[in-house]
Amino acid sequence: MSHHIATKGLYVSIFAALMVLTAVTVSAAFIDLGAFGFSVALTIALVKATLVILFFMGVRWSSHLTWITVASGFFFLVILLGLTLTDYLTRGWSTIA
Amino acid sequence: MLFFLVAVSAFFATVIAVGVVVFAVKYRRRSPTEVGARITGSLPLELLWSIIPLLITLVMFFWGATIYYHMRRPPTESIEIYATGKRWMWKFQHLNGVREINTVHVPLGQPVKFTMTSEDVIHSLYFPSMRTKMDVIPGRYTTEWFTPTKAGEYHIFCAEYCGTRHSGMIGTVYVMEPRDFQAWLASGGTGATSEGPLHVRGEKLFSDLACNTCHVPDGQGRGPSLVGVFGSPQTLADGRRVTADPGYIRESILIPQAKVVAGYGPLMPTFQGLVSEEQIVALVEYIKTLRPAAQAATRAGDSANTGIAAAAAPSK
Amino acid sequence: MHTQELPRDNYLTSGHSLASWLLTKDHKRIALLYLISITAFFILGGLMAVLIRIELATPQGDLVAAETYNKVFTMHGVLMIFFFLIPSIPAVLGNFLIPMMIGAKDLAFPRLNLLSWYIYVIGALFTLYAVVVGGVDTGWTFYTPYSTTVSNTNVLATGIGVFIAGFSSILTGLNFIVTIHRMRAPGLTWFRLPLFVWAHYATSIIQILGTPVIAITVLLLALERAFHLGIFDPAFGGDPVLFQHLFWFYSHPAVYIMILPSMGIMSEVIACFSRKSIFGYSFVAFSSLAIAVFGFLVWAHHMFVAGPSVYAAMVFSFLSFSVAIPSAVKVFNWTATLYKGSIQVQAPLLYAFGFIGLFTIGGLTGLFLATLGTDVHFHDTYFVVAHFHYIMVGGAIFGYMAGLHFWWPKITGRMYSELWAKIAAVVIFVGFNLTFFPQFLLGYLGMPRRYHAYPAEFQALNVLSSAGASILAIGYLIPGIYLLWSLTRGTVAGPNPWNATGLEWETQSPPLTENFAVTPVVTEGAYEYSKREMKLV
Amino acid sequence: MSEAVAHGHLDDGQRGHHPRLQHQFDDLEQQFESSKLGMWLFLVTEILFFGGLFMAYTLYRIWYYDAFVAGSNELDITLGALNTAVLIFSSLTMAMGVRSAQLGHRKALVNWIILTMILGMVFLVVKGFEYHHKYVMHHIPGAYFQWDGVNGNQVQIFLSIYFCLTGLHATHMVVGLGIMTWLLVGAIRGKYSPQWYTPVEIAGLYWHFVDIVWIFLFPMLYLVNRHAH
Repeated sequence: MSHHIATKGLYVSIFAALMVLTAVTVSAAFIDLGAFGFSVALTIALVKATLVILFFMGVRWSSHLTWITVASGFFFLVILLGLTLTDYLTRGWSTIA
Repeated sequence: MLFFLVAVSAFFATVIAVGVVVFAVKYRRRSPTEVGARITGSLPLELLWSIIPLLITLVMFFWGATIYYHMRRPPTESIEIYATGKRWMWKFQHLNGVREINTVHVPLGQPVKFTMTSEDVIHSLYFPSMRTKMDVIPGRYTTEWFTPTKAGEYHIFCAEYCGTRHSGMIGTVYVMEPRDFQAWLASGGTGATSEGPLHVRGEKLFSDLACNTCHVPDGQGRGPSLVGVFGSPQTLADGRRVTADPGYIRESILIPQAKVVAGYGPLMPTFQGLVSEEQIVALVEYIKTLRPAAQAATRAGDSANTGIAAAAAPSK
Repeated sequence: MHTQELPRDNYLTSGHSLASWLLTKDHKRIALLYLISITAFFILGGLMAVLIRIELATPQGDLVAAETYNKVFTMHGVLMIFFFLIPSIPAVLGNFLIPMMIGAKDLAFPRLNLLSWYIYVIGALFTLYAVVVGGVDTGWTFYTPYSTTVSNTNVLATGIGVFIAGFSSILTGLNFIVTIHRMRAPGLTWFRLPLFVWAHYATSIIQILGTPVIAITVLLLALERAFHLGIFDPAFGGDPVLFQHLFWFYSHPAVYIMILPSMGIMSEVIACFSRKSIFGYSFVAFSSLAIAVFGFLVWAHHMFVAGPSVYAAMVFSFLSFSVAIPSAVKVFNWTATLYKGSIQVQAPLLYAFGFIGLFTIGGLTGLFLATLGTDVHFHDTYFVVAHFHYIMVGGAIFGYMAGLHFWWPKITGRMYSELWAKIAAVVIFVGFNLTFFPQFLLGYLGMPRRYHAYPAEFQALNVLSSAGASILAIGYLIPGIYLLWSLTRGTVAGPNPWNATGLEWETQSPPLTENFAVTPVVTEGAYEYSKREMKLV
Repeated sequence: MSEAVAHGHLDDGQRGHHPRLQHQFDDLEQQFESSKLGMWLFLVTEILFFGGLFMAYTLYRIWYYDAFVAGSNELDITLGALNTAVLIFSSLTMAMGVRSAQLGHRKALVNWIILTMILGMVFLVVKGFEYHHKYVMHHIPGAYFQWDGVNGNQVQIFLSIYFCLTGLHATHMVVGLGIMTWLLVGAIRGKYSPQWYTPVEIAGLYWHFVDIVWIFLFPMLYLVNRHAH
């Protein structure tokens, strides 16, 4: 079987990037970013997850099918969260005394 | 609306049924080795029977959504009744303090609004003859309303399964001529009980529970003044804005820290478990009466006999 | 044409010990294990239904106590949905046929397939335990806070049973998707696949994406009940309606787990008995995927009167109508397939016609419930009960019966009595309509569902419904008899009694353990009846 | 519809049967790709499995933000960050393990698996200390829950979600360690080769997934508004 074999150096640099991002997210939590705090933390987590998925899990070198599979998981997660929130976030709109 | 739905359904069901039967007879197999014609599809037909149903369902959607929007917005001149579901009975409270169990009296031709909650599980207050229902959910208020158009006695059902005697959680709504209804209400209701107007009970509770030690009218207390609060927008400590509706007042009594008004600390203790749903309702009604002096003068007596006052308003 | 004896070597004769069945990795044997288990649950669930209908023949609620009645309809729902309908077509017919239809020797993961069945059985045992030690009375929907704080019945055991059975469904779906992607015979491109396979592909997507959400929801329910976490408990500030959102995120698409495979069967049966290509193949194929995806966007239409935001309700109503379109497209295409066909109304086609009629009514009445204004009245009444039985019985079970009759000769190698099969189809169709059509009217008149006793004015229609149910019960008994009879007495079917296309008909009946003596190579589309020479059967 | 040729069999004959090739597959590549797709589909399932809890988290974080801040600040950020680092490191060692398998470095594979397992256990031990602390403080939701500050009920919701999420994650870790043990036995026996290392690959996918879940859990649970305290 011929599969892509990544170099040691690549893995180590991904690891380093993940550690740096962890440090960044921890320090960001101690700064008052207001409403953006959560967005920043979430964005960093997403970047970290993407690095793991692309390199450690080798999706970078995998078929389109794998890409679609991974994407569909996150897509339907967004549907679950997003459509449920359409209810909770708009309940206040129709408040009448 | 319903007629439109039935007509559309009947039409399509008939088309399909007739199509299937006619084809099955007309194109029946005439020799054992016969095969069907080579037809694989037709794009125009596919588009036709995708787009026409799409357009029809769009009509259904907009029509239905308009009705629903209307159903979810009680008219401001509605008569208010509080309803509480409890396994397995319906408790109704009129503003003048008349209480009923499993029956509710309403005047003909007047919109009636129910503000509802549950003491245990989810119920659903269903008036089949009024074509309306809404779930009654513990922990929050929901509302529903209708305008009765014909005097008489009609069913009340619980439509959300609530345990053993779910099917026994039924009652009767009596639609009365407005004049009869006023008389019934004023006499304290036959078979019903009255303990004085809700807001009066609320006022007593407000001091019994020592709410008034912090919520002083001039706003100098540890809690915000409640004068003029009801129905007006409030700015919260985190910048959000909410309208002080019954649901907000209820939540602020039970989970005081969920939505703290800007300028005040999260000091208020929870009254979870200390006040009943009926007491909360009384407090809500009392807070409704707290209006700035100028307004209070013009609306004097308005809420003291809200039921009667509203009933006298022109019906819609 | 064919011999009077079954082929000596086939998957049924490859081993006779109990272990050769219980440890089998053959997808066909596993399908039969499922067939036996789901039939047992169908009978059990059916008995519950009989009890319900007898109770409702009179308004007083005099046959069983209210508590018992509530347990009976709960178990009817739980058993029929989680242990019969969801596994029915995929785990039996899908399991048996998908590898054969794509020219494979087995599913991609045969051991996983067997494991799925064991997981199903373990889940079923938990649920049966709950029934035996006293039952559960929450309704199959397990709504909080009733299920978490009030009900003193066996919610935990039932919940665990459903949780476990969910993984069986997930693993089956996973197995199918991998198999369909990776195991197709040479030349079998996506657009040459039988529509049955497309339908199962779409079904598997729902199983993979939806079932884990019910799993976590039921797990949270169990934890909430055991430890009073507060997540669904208003006393802690939790929202009981959140449970409904999570529950319906799975349980609405679950309806499509039941109906999509049935739709796949429709395409096979209608094409075969009209000897014609399916009209609009790609539209039928893609409408399956569209239903699977749109099916995930509509769940809150079960919650229009649960105090949702007005605007969210509108969004969900709008999206709900979007599912109606691909369903309608399918029905139109099947009808158009009959046009200029060479139609022979044999038992499978008769069941398929039943499906079309009943599914059409079920689908159209769904519009009444997707429409916000009318749903407020119909929600939680017998209108809903009638609607989903038209979909689940009229749709899923009629499809299952059509499929079972269509592939019975392939599975067993023998033919059943055609006459009795037709009689049964008619009896079931009549009984079904008599049972459930009056329930639309009951719902319109305002009779709520899950009522043990009801006002006397509803009695006439209830009696009619109960009478229909007794006909329906007899209707279900008839196939039980003639199908069992055919196992030993039926005439030998031969490899392809219907002159059907499809790889599964290319091999002997019953098939070899490895399905095909040599791996087939595919050179044309799925329904090329017009090119084929029909043999006299 | 089809003409039968001895397609599969011919190929099999030419290539010869690898002992790990299962009968339903034509070749090892097909088998590898099938297993990999199967594992990915399973991980998609897992995303939505955690998704239900993410939904509960999102809702109550919006509703009871102050309680979430209070609850989050009760968690030990040092231990949380340490565990994050440990898991990321274990992902690296796992990736290196898969690489060794691809290259056929048997000894290295064994070592990487052992290192990964050690890191996994370190994570669980640290988690155990955190749980123990919660136990001592009566911060475990249920009958013995105690909370000195305001919003006790809503803090309990936060901690319930915390325990559900981390508990499920820890369960996945335990399962992962089980898989690793099985993998280790195979590696020691020299079962894997550059031609066939499917179990190493799919166990790796699983392990990385569990790491990704933690990458989200850490900011969600430990980092809610730390600056105020």
